[in-house]
Amino acid sequence: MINLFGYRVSWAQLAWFGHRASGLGVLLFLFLHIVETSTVLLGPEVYDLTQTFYKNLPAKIGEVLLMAALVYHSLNGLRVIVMDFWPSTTVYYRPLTYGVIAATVVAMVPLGAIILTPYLPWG
Amino acid sequence: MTVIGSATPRGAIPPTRTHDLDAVVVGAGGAGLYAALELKQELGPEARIGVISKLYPSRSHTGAAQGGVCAALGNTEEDHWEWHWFDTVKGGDYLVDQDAAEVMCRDAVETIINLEHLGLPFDRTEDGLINQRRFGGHTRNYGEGPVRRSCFAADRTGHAILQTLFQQCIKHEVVFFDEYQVLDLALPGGPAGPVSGVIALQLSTSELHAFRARAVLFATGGYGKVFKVTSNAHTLTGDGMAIPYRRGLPLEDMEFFQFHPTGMYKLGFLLSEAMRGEGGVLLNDRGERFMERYAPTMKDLASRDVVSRSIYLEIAEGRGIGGGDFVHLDVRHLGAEVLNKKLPDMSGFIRTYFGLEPLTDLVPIQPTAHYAMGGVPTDIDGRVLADETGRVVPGFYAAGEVACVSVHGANRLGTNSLLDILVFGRRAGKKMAAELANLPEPIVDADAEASVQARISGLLAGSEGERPAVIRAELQEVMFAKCGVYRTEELLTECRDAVAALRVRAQRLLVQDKGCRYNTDLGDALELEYLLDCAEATVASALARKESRGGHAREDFAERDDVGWLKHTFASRDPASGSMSLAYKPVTITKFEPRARTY
Amino acid sequence: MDVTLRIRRYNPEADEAPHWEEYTVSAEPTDRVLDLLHQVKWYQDGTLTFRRSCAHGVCGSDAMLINGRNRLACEYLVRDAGTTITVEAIRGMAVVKDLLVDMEPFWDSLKQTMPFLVNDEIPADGRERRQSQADRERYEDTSRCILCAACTSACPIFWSDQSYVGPAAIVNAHRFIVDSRDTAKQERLEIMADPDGVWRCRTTFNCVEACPRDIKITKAILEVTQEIGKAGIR
Amino acid sequence: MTTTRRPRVIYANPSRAARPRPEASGRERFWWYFMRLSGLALVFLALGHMFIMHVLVVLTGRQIDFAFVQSRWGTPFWRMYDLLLLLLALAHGVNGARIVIGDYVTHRTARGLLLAVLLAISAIWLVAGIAIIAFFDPGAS
Ligand SMILES: Cc1cc2nc3c(=O)[nH]c(=O)nc-3n(C[C@H](O)[C@H](O)[C@H](O)COP(=O)(O)OP(=O)(O)OC[C@H]3O[C@@H](n4cnc5c(N)ncnc54)[C@H](O)[C@@H]3O)c2cc1C
Ligand code: HEM
Ligand code: SF4
Ligand code: F3S
Ligand code: FES
Repeated sequence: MINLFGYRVSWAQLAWFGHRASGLGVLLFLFLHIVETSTVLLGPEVYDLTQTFYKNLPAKIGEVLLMAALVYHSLNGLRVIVMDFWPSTTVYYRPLTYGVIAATVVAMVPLGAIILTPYLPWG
Repeated sequence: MTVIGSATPRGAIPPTRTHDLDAVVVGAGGAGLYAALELKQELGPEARIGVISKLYPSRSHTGAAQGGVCAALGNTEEDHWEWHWFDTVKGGDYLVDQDAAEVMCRDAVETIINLEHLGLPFDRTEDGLINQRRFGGHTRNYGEGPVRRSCFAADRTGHAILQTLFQQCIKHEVVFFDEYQVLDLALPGGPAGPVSGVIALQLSTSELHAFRARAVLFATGGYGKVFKVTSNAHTLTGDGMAIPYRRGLPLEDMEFFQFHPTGMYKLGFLLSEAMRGEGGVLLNDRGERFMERYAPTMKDLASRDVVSRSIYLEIAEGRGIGGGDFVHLDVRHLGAEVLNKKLPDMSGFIRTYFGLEPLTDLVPIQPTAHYAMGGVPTDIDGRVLADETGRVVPGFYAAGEVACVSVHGANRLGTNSLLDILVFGRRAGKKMAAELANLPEPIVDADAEASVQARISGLLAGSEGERPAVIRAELQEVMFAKCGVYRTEELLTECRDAVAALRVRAQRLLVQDKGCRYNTDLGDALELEYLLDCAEATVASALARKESRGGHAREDFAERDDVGWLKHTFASRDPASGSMSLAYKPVTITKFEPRARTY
Repeated sequence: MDVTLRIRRYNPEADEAPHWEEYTVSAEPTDRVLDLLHQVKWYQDGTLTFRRSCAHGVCGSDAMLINGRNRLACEYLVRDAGTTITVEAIRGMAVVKDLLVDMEPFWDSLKQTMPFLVNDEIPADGRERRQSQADRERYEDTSRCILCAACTSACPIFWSDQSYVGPAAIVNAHRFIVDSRDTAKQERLEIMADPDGVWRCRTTFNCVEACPRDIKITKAILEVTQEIGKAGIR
Repeated sequence: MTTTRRPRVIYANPSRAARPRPEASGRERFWWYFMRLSGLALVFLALGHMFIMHVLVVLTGRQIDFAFVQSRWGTPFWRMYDLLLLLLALAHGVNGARIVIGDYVTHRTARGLLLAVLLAISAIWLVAGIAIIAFFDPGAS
């Protein structure tokens, strides 16, 4: 596999790094989300205005990324949990890792399509 | 050759540091660690017991042993330590000191049980007892048939022993001086003793340290690296034999070196006897199972010395593979089940290092230098003997492969070496503890310290000369070819002269690394000197012994000669004149009269 | 054939900083990387420094970062390594000289785990303690460790924070925790429950991929975690 | 080559007397289990939330606007759902961030400082989040 930072990166290591990055990313969004949702206390006008910021293609791409991050994080989190509570499953860490990555991709195809289609120039 | 590193050699060596300890153990293999543990247990937690080792303890070569360690536990079938005693004496071609072998075989049972108590992960029987298996040369009822006597932890018994003893030493707070190479003994009163410590080089800083103690144990392992093809580690350079030898103390039975028949071609790593035990056979270039000719009954499972000699003869007569210097081990017919389940490590070695598949390919093998039967002479309590009369050197002990008790005589039985290091390592520890109070207060050996300093400065100062590796390679080549499996007067004389010439050349060595940190280049040079000393003693002893016995096979004297040669060789060198002398000590025979050795 | 060795050299006595050096050696496909290092050391540059002893993967001396991964130099053949081979010291440990690192912290971590059997009771008949084959099997895998440090120095958590006790130490704690003869299980579990103990493993599996003995390290770590859970350490 | 630099002479205690014995930590054990259990809950809460808000909404042809929030937070069930999601996601995520900081920031004071900042920010956001859910008045327009 690729050789990053001078150490060959295995899929499992990549999976861990992805878990970490997606977790932090989602957390960051969570902070933003709370700020943005707080406008709901300021009445419909302000809130509806903030919501329009989300209704364009770049924002929707961000939304898909967020979705992907969360889907991946939760699937991989489930993999970690399974191994944690049934250590003998660690023997299958490679297929499990491939499975998580593949499942994320597969899940994101329809989900991405649903979110993006209305905003695509040709959509 | 150029000098790499700093332009100017380092001026002076940093000042000598002194450590006062109660007892010093040199070497952290099975023998050294068991002795240290025993010392701690006997003397209590207050005792200052230091283990000095040039390797981290867990790197010691004891960890490479595969097969097992024998003791007549009788866990799976009837067995008695007397039977084991007989097998040991017979296996050693009657050169075994029978009182020593008696002690070893009797103590074996208790020692193995003790190791279990210390935590050793032995394989178990259905009933939860220590499991045992068969091994070459171990028989029931004085030779009637094979017996299950070898206790084992899968195929890494040595590893389990080393780990367990290291762990217990940690538990008992033995002080470890890791990566310190001992360079000399403190013998302020001359070779007669008493020994009052050692002088060692701290590898990480190149500082010299003086360790003062009333008792010193050498447990530094073998010297297989004098031979080109060997199962031994790079670090087995006979330091512990050469150091007393340089001081004029004798080395016993150095001509007896065991060549294991199935070393991996060129690499020398061992392919365990178990491969043949499971049904593997040896084939020559014509595809003949040649062992049928040399040992009609036992065939491929004849004793190690016999099989090694047969392989050598095939090669000498041009029936090596492609006329070369190796033959084939055929294990193809054993099937995947046996190879992967019973011999996983061996199969792994073949796959990793040869890229061959043992199920479909023939495995190239050649005899490999494996084990030194000889060494520093000791009594049954590990006390080093100053000469053939049995006078001991006060305060000096030796145990393990470095020592010659002699329990292996002319040929060691499989699994008896691990037993030797355990039983005698432990006994030496006990004896040291018992004698400590009566040994004289250690005093400084300023001469020794100065001479070590001079030696190192000399090696570092030179800016031209030969690289140690060049001389070492020549030494290994000549020793393997001329003092190897088969020997003759002519070969040995040539070998002696070649070694002498190499010794002269080695007086001008080029050490390219002039630094202080982990100067392993300097280490190579020092170890080469030790190898040359061991080679000298080996060749001189072999040249003198005009008979064939066990590991010492002379083409020109093919028979064993009990009238003339039922005796131990003591080789020594006068430090002043540099001349070699040989003396002889009778073999102790208590129960088993020498008989012809047939299997 | 000729093989190019790229070795990361560093001698704090002489060099300001680590640097790469290239050596060309002739080699057979069946040569080990260790053989090539020896060729350089013995015949080209005597200052090259590394540890080694057994040369066949049983002593654990020569874990190195070769071609981007931790391996034993004596177990990696030119056949598999190719004709350009990069070699550097393992990560996360101070480089003392060239390929040789300071192992003391590694041994310290090991020693903290009480790596020895604790059981003062000896059977009344003076014989061995009994242990069923099934109980023996439980620590078979972890008792195979050769303390080479390839795992610990491959762990991304250890790279960034060396106070993590590391997979090797946990493997060796596991060997005793699941040994039916041991009587200090509770104490060991308490040690392993240290904030720098098992909790820090992020199941990265670099350790497993690096281990020359193919020990199921992550499984062992998680088994220790489970034992801590069962023992109810607070 | 350059001149020889004298190495710092290291007189390390060769006995390597062990560092102080590590101590059990119920705290880390708690957080280890918490990450796993909260993770399990979040699979339903967070993924469910994302699914409803970003997928179902589109599929049912609705919009996220004030009215939508009004109708949702009009039922105690969704309020409780979102409150639980907020609490768990924050705790889970912030503890995760704490672990990450612990891994990469090894300098003691720097680590302490960063963790304090993280905690402070998280506390403020936590209070804010609870306030939003608690004080939102679905009757207002
Ligand atoms: C591949 C192989 C397989 C074997 N299999 C078996 C088997 O199945 N059964 C069996 O009974 N025997 C077997 N043997 C033989 C047996 O393993 C050895 O004879 C035995 O382990 C030697 O132990 P030791 O304690 O004497 O020395 P070692 O374990 O060799 O230890 C030597 C110690 O001395 C230290 N040392 C050396 N020189 C110095 C110095 N100058 N200063 C400081 N320290 C120094 C080293 O660091 C090391 O710690 C086998 C041997 C080999 C090579
Ligand atoms: C959706 C379901 C989720 C599951 C199943 C889940 C599971 C997990 C698990 C098991 C871990 C521990 C990983 C480890 O110890 O290696 C973890 C870590 C983490 N999670 Fe989640 N999580 C989920 C949602 C979230 C959310 C919503 C956030 C953000 C707010 C988040 C942020 C994090 C962070 C930052 C870490 C630390 C990463 C690390 O230590 O490398 N997670 N998650
Ligand atoms: S677990 Fe494997 S990699 Fe780690 S120290 Fe032991 S043998 Fe080496
Ligand atoms: S690489 Fe490190 S994170 Fe865990 S699985 Fe191995 S210890
Ligand atoms: S030299 Fe012993 S493991 Fe490589």
